[in-house]
Amino acid sequence: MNFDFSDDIKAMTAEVRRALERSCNMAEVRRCLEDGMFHPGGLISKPAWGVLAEMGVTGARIPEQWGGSGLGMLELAACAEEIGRVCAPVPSLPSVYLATEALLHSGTDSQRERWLPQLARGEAVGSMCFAPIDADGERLTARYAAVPAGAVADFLVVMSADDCAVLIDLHQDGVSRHPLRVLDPGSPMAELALNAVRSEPMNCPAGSYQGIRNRAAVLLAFEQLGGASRALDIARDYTLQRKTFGRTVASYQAVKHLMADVWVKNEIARGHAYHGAWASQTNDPALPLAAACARVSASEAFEFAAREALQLHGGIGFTWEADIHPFYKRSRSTALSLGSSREWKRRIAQLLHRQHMTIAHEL
Amino acid sequence: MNFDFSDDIKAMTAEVRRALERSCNMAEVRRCLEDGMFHPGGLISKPAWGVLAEMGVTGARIPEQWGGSGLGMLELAACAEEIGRVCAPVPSLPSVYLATEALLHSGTDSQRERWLPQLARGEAVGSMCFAPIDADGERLTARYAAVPAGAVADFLVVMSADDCAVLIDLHQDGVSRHPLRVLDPGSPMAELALNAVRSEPMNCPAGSYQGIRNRAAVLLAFEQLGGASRALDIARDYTLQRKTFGRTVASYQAVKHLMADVWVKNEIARGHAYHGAWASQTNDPALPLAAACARVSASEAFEFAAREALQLHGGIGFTWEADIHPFYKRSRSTALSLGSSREWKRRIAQLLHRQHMTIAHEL
Amino acid sequence: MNFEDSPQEAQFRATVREWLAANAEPKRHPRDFVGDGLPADQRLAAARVWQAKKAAAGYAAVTWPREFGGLGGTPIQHLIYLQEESKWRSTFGYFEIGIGMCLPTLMAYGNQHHKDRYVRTALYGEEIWCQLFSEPAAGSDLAGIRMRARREREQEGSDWMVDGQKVWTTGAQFSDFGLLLTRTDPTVPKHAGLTMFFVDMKSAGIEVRPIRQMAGESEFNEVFFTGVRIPDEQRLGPVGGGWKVALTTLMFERLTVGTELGLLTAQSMLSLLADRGDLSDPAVAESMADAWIVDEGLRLHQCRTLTALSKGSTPGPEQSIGKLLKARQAQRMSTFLMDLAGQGSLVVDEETDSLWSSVQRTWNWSAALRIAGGTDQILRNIIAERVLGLPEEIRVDKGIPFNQVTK
Amino acid sequence: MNFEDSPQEAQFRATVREWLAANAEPKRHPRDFVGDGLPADQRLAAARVWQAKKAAAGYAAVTWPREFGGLGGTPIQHLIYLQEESKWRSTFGYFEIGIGMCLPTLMAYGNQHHKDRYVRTALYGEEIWCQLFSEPAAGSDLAGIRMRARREREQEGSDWMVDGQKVWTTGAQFSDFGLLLTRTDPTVPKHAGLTMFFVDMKSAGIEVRPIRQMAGESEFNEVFFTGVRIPDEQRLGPVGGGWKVALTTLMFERLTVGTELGLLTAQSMLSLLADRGDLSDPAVAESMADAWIVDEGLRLHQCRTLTALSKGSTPGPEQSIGKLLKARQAQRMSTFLMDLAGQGSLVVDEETDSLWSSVQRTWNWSAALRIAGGTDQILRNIIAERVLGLPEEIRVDKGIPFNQVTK
Repeated sequence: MNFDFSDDIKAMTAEVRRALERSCNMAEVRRCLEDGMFHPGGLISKPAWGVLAEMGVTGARIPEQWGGSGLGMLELAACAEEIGRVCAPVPSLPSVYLATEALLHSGTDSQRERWLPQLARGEAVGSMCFAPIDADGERLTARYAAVPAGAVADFLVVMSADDCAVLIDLHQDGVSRHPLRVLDPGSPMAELALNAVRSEPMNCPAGSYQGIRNRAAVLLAFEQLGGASRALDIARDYTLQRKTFGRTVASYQAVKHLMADVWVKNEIARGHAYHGAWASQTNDPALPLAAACARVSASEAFEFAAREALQLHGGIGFTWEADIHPFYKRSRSTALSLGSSREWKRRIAQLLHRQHMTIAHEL
Repeated sequence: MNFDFSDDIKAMTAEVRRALERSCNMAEVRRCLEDGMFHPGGLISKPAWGVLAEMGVTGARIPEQWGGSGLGMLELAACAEEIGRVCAPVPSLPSVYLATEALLHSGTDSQRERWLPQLARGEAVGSMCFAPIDADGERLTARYAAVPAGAVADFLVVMSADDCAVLIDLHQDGVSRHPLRVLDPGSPMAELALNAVRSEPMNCPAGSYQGIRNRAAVLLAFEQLGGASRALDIARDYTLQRKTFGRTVASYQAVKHLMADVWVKNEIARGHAYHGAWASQTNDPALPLAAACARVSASEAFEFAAREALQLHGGIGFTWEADIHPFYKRSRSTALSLGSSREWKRRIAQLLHRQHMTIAHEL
Repeated sequence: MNFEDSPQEAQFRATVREWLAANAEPKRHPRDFVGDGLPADQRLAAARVWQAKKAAAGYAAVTWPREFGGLGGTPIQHLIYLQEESKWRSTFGYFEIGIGMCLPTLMAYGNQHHKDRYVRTALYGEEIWCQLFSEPAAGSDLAGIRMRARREREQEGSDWMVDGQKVWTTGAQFSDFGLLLTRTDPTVPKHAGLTMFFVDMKSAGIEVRPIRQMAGESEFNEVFFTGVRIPDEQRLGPVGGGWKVALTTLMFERLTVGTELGLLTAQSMLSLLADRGDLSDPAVAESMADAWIVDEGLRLHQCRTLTALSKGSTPGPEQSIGKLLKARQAQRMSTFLMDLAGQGSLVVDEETDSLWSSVQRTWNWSAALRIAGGTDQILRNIIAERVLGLPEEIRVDKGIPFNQVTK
Repeated sequence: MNFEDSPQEAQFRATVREWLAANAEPKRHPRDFVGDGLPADQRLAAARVWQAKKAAAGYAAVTWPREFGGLGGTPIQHLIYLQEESKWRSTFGYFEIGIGMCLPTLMAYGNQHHKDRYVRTALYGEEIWCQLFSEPAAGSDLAGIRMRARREREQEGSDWMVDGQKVWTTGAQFSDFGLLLTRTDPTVPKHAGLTMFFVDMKSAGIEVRPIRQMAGESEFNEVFFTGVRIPDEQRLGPVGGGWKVALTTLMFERLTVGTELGLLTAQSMLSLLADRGDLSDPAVAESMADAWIVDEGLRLHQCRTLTALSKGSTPGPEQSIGKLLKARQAQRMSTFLMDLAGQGSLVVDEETDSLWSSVQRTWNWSAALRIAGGTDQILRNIIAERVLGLPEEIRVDKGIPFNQVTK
């Protein structure tokens, strides 16, 4: 039994944490959110993204031949937690966990050659949509209502549930982008209208659609977990220094028990996230169920932690100057990426039912 | 706006409460539960049932010509709350709220003549099943798995969803009763096997099935509300006298907030119960929705109140000598009578949807 | 048991309806107020016109005695007026605090001159009042305020010099006067060292700064006091007696029943779900039922409260139930609906009157509403202590001079 | 990251498996224990035989030093033994408390004679021990016990006379000895006046009475002491030093990881729902997922704990999470399944090994389990204070002589 990250991974993530804390403190996060509120779509925290590129996180999974660090899922997962901890306004989900993974698993040689080195250096940003593909030869006309990082992405992967995928270079005629105002300006989206643009087919093995969603769900779960632990830390620190009626707020039992409940949910989510990382890394048959459990428990833990951490701040909690509201917003936007908890819960029930029937059948 | 019981009703229920508290204290309730555990089926608290007959509660809705008190739904509802408060082990639901109401609304003259005077005096006990009726002429062969008060009932009304009903005298050949061990011995049930027994058709107007269920749901909601308030009272009294770490248990914030939450749920349930009583009394078109809301909110309030009141007792709470476990059991058995909250919630959604469509159509 | 007006209530309602039909403009949509669409200053001017009209007819303060320009009416009559008014274009956010809380306090503790000078102008909307109580370090623990008022000279009747900061002040930016709670003696236990004043908001040394909320908008202010001079004549109640005056104000706050919180209702949720065709999903149906039970349950609870009111009782702590449930329910409902609709529901709906924009506003605002006007935790304390009679929280600062309580 | 045994663990597991295959009987159903179906006394006798076999092989106390009959093993090895043993007929409810908690305390605080006399007989199941700590007025607040021990004569070494009542004593009815926490000095603050003894359960003046639980069964006892004489030789630790000894015992309690609570699992829930064909209902599906996430989440949390253990850390308060979640989850699941099945699920399923009887047992037992071994509230306090480092509850009895604390 060795159900923990290795000391090497821990050392690596400790460095990522230090670098992110330096480059992306809450003032930087608020600055990005403010910017995103008034100039929707364009946002990216350059210092944070720079650190991630420099430390090999954007290219974590990219083999060294294309300039990446050639690391495993465990390493990337551990880094994702750090991204979530600082609530970094960076396109990690669309670009690193989705588009890059799609290229790695389903890209043609020339597609990889073209994009992976830039992705590794953090110079290119990718995005991804899960949608049916209705291409006319190599020309695609389509409208995607809310594409993550859609205003800044350099290319887009579109993948359909029947495991077809195309790649679209977004720097071409026929692409028009409409940045959107969103509830979490730290996770910007844009509407993309594609008018007879050139789309390049990808090599998509069977199971790609669900496989990439499962792995991205696990990585996003680590971001959420990072956000959830940080929200708890912020609430703990605040209530320990804030006084009311002559006592620290943290000394009230209702406050203590609320934080205990947050901690419990976070612990449960952590177990599932680790399990998901292990299953992704080893490509274990447990992956679909593990990923779904990781996704649901992390979404719920993050939303609970952020919501109640905000509550524990009292009035200051809903002001712009507080450090907690970016987490409240991020908890909502991450919960709705890749499909909501409801959908993943139903998937869990289906997978369990199938598992049960298989076992019952074997008996 | 006069959304409260009248002073007359309040005075009447105060008397019923005093009489029930005298005749049916928790020692009597525990005695009945113990008896019911070892001699399943036969239980009834004679003193409590006697008081209810004497004070006109068993015959509340029966017109004076048949020896009843000819009161309205509001009066009976208010008394039901008192029955719930003392957790009385009496067949109020099957006999008073169901069988008696069925006779009043759908009985033939001779059926009424025969049973209503005995019901008013508390000398007869009725029960009721909601099931399809598959009678061969006047002869019925059927098996009912879990009939409330089935071991002591004198007659049974069976009503089907398409508004057919028959009455069966249970003192005849072909009736066999198998008393059941149940989780709440205060609400005993029996399996009834009927072998070609004589069944008398009733005069069932359209809408009877849902109408009688709605009214019974409201009355049962009042019982549940009584149980919920009493459970809170018991928890409050206990935690106010019990000390731990040198302080009364009730002074801990977690304990206070839990009781506040119980109170809030009880208040919400009370509003719905009153609404249901008003709609039953006035036969208002709001009845179906009001009854469903009363049923669901009262079931949830009672289960929450009983469960957490038990919890607030600490170790003593799960001993036989504590006053709280009969409420925990009753909260479960009442929640499962007349269909569970799940079913009623779906009904609420259906009714709301219909209402919405009607309004949308009218606009 | 019934939901109808009593004969007297029905008569009052008829009179109100008649007056509104003759004087008010029809509402074009649920959030349509007087001056809708105009710039802020013109909107305020239009609001003052409507307020003056109401005042002339006695409806600006139904429950006030006639001598102060009210109707000497009951809380129920006040509510009937509000119910009827809500069907017409009216105003929101300018006069409630002054007329609901500040002026009643002035009437209770002010002298004849105060009453003559300030009541009528406020009633007619000519002057607006705000309430300056909360401070950064004193939210739930209001008696912990620090804003310092010192006599300019050590003698009776001397002016006071005030320094410090207030926060969460609604309407400070357009208010003429403010009801101000200060600390005049930090050497006695916290409740004993407070004194109440009212202050001219245009006094030198007062600076109003909007507070930016998490969704970017500003509905509240911080108000900074630097050497603000207040004549002793503007003191309400005795020196050191400010807590009792504040309690009066807060008691009047409780009387402002039926305030609309502007959140998503179960009825709107029903519209959205029905339009989406989602109610056939049992999980959605159950959530819909849960939401309905809370909303409708609060309405019925309100009916019980009104019944008690009309029988002469005063609103008690039982009212805490409303905000406690409503705010959490709003947070749950808005989250649920966004879950159903998926990622697209993160895109801000620019149409401010749509159901979806109300979902989004509710998601942001419910987080604040669980705090503003008493946190969930404080409300549970109130219910536990004042309704259920459970012991108060242990107060470690009890009886200790304010300046000696551990900071 | 992996879930496999380390090479050393794998080797130990193989040895254990071999021994069990040679010595144990196969299990016929999940709740099949040694002596199943026999009368209580024969069942106990059979349990003693199995215990002696285990003891002879060193498996009765894997973590004990070899000199005391253990294997000098690690907590992980102990757990591996338990995992493997659970696949065979074994015993439950007789020896855990003695070997897990009482004897380790005796080894820590007893003298050489004690160790020689009591350890081996307990290990081999010849003598059974129980723990006499809780009292009616001292549950969560264990240091508030009142059982009074007085020296018979005012001199060193004199016998002690003990009067009072203990409660929740598992196994008292068949125990030979009990570890007994008493109050020897009520004039000092509560933690300072306690002294630990062990007592012969057959002493004159001890009466064991079963406690009837709410579902009618009796799994615990009250134990009454009336003038029970205990030789000073049976004192463990100094007079007035009982709290420290008790903390040692409780620390060992925490080491008894992985105890099976016998409640409904999410796996059983899945079987029931699949059999009923209910999983196509989305509301049911979501509840199934919720239950699975908690159960599986606890298993994974346990895996993280074991990882930490195998790296040499000691089990901390983080373990509180298990019972806190499990008990509430059990209450929710059993209620949910009964709701689904309807009124018929109230009829007691007489087949004690069926899934439905486990639902019903769980519904009753979960209410107790949210209390026994630390209430939900105490566990949250522990997490808040010892894991998150939040302030302790205000202790109004701190430093006050026990007999002066407000009763």
